[in-house]
Amino acid sequence: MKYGYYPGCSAKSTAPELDATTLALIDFLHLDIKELKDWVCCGASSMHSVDKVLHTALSVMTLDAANAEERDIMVQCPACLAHVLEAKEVLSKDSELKSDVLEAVGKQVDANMKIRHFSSILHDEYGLDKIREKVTNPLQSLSIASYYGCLIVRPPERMQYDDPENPMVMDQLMSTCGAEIVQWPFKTKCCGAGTAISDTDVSLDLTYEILRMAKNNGAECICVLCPLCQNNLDLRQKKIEQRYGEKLNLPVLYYTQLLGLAFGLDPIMLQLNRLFVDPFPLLKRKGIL
Amino acid sequence: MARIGVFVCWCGSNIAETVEVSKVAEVSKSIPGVVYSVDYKYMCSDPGQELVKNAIKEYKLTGVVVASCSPRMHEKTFRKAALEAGLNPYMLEMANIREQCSWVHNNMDEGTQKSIDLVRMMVEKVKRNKPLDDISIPVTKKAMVIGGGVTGIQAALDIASGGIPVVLVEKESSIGGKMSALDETFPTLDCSQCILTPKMVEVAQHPLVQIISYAEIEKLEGFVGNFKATIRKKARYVDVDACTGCGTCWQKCPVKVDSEFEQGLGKRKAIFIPFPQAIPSRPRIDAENCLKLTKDRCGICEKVCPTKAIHYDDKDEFMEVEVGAIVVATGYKIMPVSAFPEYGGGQYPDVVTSLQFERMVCASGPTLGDLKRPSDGKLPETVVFVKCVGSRDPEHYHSYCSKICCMYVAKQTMLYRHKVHHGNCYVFYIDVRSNGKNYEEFVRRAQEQEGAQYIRGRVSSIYKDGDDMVVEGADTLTNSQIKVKCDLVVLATAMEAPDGIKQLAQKLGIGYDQHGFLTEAHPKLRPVETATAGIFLAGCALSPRDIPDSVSEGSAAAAKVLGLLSKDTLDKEGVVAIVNELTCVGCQNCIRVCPYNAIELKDICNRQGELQRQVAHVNPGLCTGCGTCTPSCPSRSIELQGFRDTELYAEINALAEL
Amino acid sequence: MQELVKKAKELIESKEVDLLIGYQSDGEKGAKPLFVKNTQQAEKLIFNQYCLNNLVTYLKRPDVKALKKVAVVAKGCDIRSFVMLLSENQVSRDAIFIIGMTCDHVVSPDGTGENEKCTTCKVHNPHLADVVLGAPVPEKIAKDKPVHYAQLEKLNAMSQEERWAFWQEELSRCIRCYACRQACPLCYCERCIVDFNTPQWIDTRSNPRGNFAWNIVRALHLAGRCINCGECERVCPANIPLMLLNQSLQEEAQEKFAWEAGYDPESQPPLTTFRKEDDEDFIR
Amino acid sequence: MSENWEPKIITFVCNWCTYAGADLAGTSRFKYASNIRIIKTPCSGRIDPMFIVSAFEKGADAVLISGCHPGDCHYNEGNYNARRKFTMMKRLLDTLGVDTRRVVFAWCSASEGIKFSRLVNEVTESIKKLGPYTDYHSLNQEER
Repeated sequence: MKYGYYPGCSAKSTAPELDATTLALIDFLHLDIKELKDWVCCGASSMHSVDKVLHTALSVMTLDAANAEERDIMVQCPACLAHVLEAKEVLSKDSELKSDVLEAVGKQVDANMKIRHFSSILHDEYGLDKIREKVTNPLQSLSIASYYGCLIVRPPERMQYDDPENPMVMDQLMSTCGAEIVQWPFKTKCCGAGTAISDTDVSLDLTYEILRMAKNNGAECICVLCPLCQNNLDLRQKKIEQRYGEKLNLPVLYYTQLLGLAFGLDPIMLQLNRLFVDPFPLLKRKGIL
Repeated sequence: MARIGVFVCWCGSNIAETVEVSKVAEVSKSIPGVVYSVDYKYMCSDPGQELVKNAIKEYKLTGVVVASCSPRMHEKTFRKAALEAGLNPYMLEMANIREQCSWVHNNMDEGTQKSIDLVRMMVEKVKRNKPLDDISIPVTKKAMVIGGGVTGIQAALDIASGGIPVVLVEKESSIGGKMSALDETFPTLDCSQCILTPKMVEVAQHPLVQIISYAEIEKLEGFVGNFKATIRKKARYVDVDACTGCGTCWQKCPVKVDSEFEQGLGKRKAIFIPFPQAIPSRPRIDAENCLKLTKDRCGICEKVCPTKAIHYDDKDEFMEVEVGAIVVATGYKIMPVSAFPEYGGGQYPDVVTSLQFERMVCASGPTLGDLKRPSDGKLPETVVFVKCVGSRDPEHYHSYCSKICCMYVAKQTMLYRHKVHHGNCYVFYIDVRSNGKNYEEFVRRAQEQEGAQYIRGRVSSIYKDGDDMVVEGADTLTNSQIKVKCDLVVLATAMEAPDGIKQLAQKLGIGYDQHGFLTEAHPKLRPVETATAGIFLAGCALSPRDIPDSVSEGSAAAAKVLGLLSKDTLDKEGVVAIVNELTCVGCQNCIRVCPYNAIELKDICNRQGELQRQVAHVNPGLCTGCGTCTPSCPSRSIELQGFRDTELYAEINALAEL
Repeated sequence: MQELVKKAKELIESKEVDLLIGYQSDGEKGAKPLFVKNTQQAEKLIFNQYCLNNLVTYLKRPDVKALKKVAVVAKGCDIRSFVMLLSENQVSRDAIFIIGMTCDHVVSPDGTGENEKCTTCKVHNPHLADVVLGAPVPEKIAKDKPVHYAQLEKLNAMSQEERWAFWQEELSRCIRCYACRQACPLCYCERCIVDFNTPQWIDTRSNPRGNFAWNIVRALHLAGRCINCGECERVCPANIPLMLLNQSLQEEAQEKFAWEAGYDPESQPPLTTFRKEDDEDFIR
Repeated sequence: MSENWEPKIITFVCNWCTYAGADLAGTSRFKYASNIRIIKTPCSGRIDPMFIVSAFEKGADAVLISGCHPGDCHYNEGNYNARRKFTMMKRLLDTLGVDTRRVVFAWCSASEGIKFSRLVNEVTESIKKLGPYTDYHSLNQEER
């Protein structure tokens, strides 16, 4: 295992807690993962609809950065993951797009590296057994609904993440940490983060549905991996309360934060205090803090 | 010494307009071996044929070339004439100077020259032709039908009615197939059992039909007219002859397991008959669940059996049957809900297949016809039917249409509304395919009179929200997303080739497609035949189809069998491959390329019976005369008669002289 | 080669085999076939880089076939031809005892340097044998890597006219002695197509037409079967580069049918089978 | 090359597709060059690659070989087997410097009368441009 960490722009701006907890876990588990020196923003959500060549070239530059350090790529943000995988696909066979992209980048770039999401690496490379050994503070009796979001499993041929209809990677990580996992139908339903600015109402509807379904199925908190989902589900709960008259009070935590808790890491280091829906009362009630 | 006659036809002006026929006849005389040539206005007419016949006799012709139209048109005509004049028909060849000369060229000189060339080629060929005898193979006047569903039953009945004995092999312990599990059938809504049971009884009582249930094909040897099948009779643990079907055993048996016949919605015992009308009405023991067979406990059935018919030490038995023809009617299976993770993957009891729904509404079903949803027994007030689940979905499942779902979903909406008059039912569909007699009217009735609400669009997901099932999909007519809360979801899942069908096809030496459905010899003109002579297909083994089509095909296959077995021998053209055993080295090239498995290794032994060497041997009954074997043979020890190298080379050589 | 002599004596003494075919030395830098029937003869057995002959060729002879069991000393490359004989039902596995020799390389037919065929060898260590003698030799080419024939390149680079002229020149020397046929382990027909006269496929005279046709049919019958042992070319008294033809078809089989002959006795030679998706760009 | 030289093209076809296709060209009166001479075999699987050699020896300027399209074979797989043989033969002829523009392989179905007539015209035209196959034919003359 020798990965270069590609945090992406969200982890460095709106989701610093994801970045911080990732680094904390890497450090705690002694993983050979280092942040890539020359990673580039993947241009997500705007670039690909503007210029296909430049959009692909951005991700190809990140691939090149990994080549320079002779490392495979570990990604945290599903959007970044989708785009570097797409770039790898483009480089894998000759096409006009490939030659245009390479011309834009200005050099030959090989794409023989492995590209994986951090949760996949923990799940099947580091392994559940070793994770279980590290758990000192089990998340006992905490009912967690894992919410994967729309991007990480789609399109399945490219992402190769898990069963696209019912992924279990985070569920298994959480149950390894001693949590009760909630089987619920909306694991990969879109939260509408993409329209959160342009059409907040649509986004609110979707977010409310997801939170309500999680709660109805017995979830006490939600475990996420995507910085946009986290933001959307966490930030909007107050608005939902006003609009739908239902108090949800469901903390939305990154799986890295929950793993950190189970490993006994300091809650402030895990930046639990940065969340909008305060998780401390729940965690205290469960005896986890 | 060859004595060849050449007969040049004018075909009115069809040939004569572009070919100087008299010159062709004249020049032909100079070809070595030609002793007679003539041109005539219509060679295929009676006087024309007489001309050929008389010349054969008068000039003692050893070979004939008729230069006229395509052999595809009149080769049979002229060969028959030759035979009538005492000449072996294979000593007559045709030079195609109409379709491939006069009709495609304008220039008289070119047409004439080409005609002369074509005649010369055929003269050289026919000089080297050898007389061939047509092949006559004795046939076993008995047939085997594999599969005891309605298709197989129909085929067996029709064959037996024609006076040919039939062995009907069924892999389950009772015949009846899927149809026996249906409630009412479209488009007449008559009860399936009511129309099927009499047929089951009829076939069981037919003196020429032998039913072998709970059995499978182990091996098939031989060829058309002369098959030898080995049938594995699976251990039933019940002596079928001693058993009277009294039912004491299955009443007393303490083990309850999910009933396959009830689609998992009801229970059966470890010793059981699948359904009350089963034929034969003899139980079998399910060895995986029987306490005696798994743990050597219980043994109640043996104790209570009044006729001592239970034998726990029963073993699989093998029987051999010799048959002349085989009908494969192995049916289908339907995809289970668990195959569809987007629809819950089987985690929700209230998402069922259409076959489960049949059992839920059937008066003989596990609830005796009371419609209750599986999770809590509640009467479903709203039901959603989803069509094309697994069908017409090449990205994820099957590309094909399962053909019957449109009709049975319409039927099931009616069955539902007849039980729940106030109930709501919705049908998600791509389009409605109702092309059959009275089918369109039937669907319209469901929509217009019986209150089924059709929504054009596909369903993206199904999940449970509280007590309700929620179906999310698209309504492509209003171009909106749609969410339906309901109590029960019925999936019209795709019909698939049954398990084990590929292995069976390999044993029988017949083809199957990428879906596992068996392949017909020609999709239009030979729809119930296979590429293997003597093996026929019917029903859903070919692809999804409804009951009327399946039954028609059962009869069609039976007609083919009766046609084949109506004569004592099977006659076929003499154009088959033959091996020169002196030079064959047994390298197996021909065996490997033969599309019909018509060639096998034959041992050559000395007088002491010791194996000396192996050579190829052609079974003329199986050989279809394609000749693929010939070029594969490095020592040219296998030749296709009628198209031997020397004959074809003669044609090439004839061109050297031009 | 104590091991080899010992094994040979064992096989002969125990009467497990009736005959053992191996190599004996032929001068300081040479080797020739040795037919061992008693332990004394076995003493003469050698194995070294001069052991060029493919002894499997002898297994197609009727007098050898008539024996109950025969042992043969074989290099990996020779064993590939044995595999083809097995696949084509020409030998019975039980009737042959294979003494597989690991082999780094043999010399080229002129006795100097590494034989060209050894540069493409994937079986320095015998892949099918009853006993393997000699120290293991590291394989240089992975089993699934395509083989590249250096000599072909020049030919492939020529224009069609140049190739025509090249072969007319080379084949003009053919004297139709059929040594190529005799030495080939896979030319085992009892009646060769060239000896046919109804029809006469191939002019039997040594003339341009006959020579051309004969060499076409020889190569064609080896298409997808030749295992590159080089015996035909080695024995050719006219020094015709026959292997170029064989290698060209090996290359074709590799490119179009992903096939290399002589590795798996269970698989079918490529001209006796097909895939529906086979390349057909050349067909209109 | 003499003024009125016409190419000689020997054609090997299968009975079920291409022969029937040629018949259809006839019944449809699609005109084509009269240079071809058709030799009928039951199946393209019966066509021995050595026929090509023989045809050239007998003075052919080109050889046209045609059978059923893949999947259409009357004998299910004869054409698939043939295709492999033709692949090898084409490569061998190419290696030997034979002018493979003169060896044409085609699939032509029973319904492709128009394709058949076009094919014949195209091949005839291209061989007319190439001229007689003197290279090969000269093999016949140089007796030693």
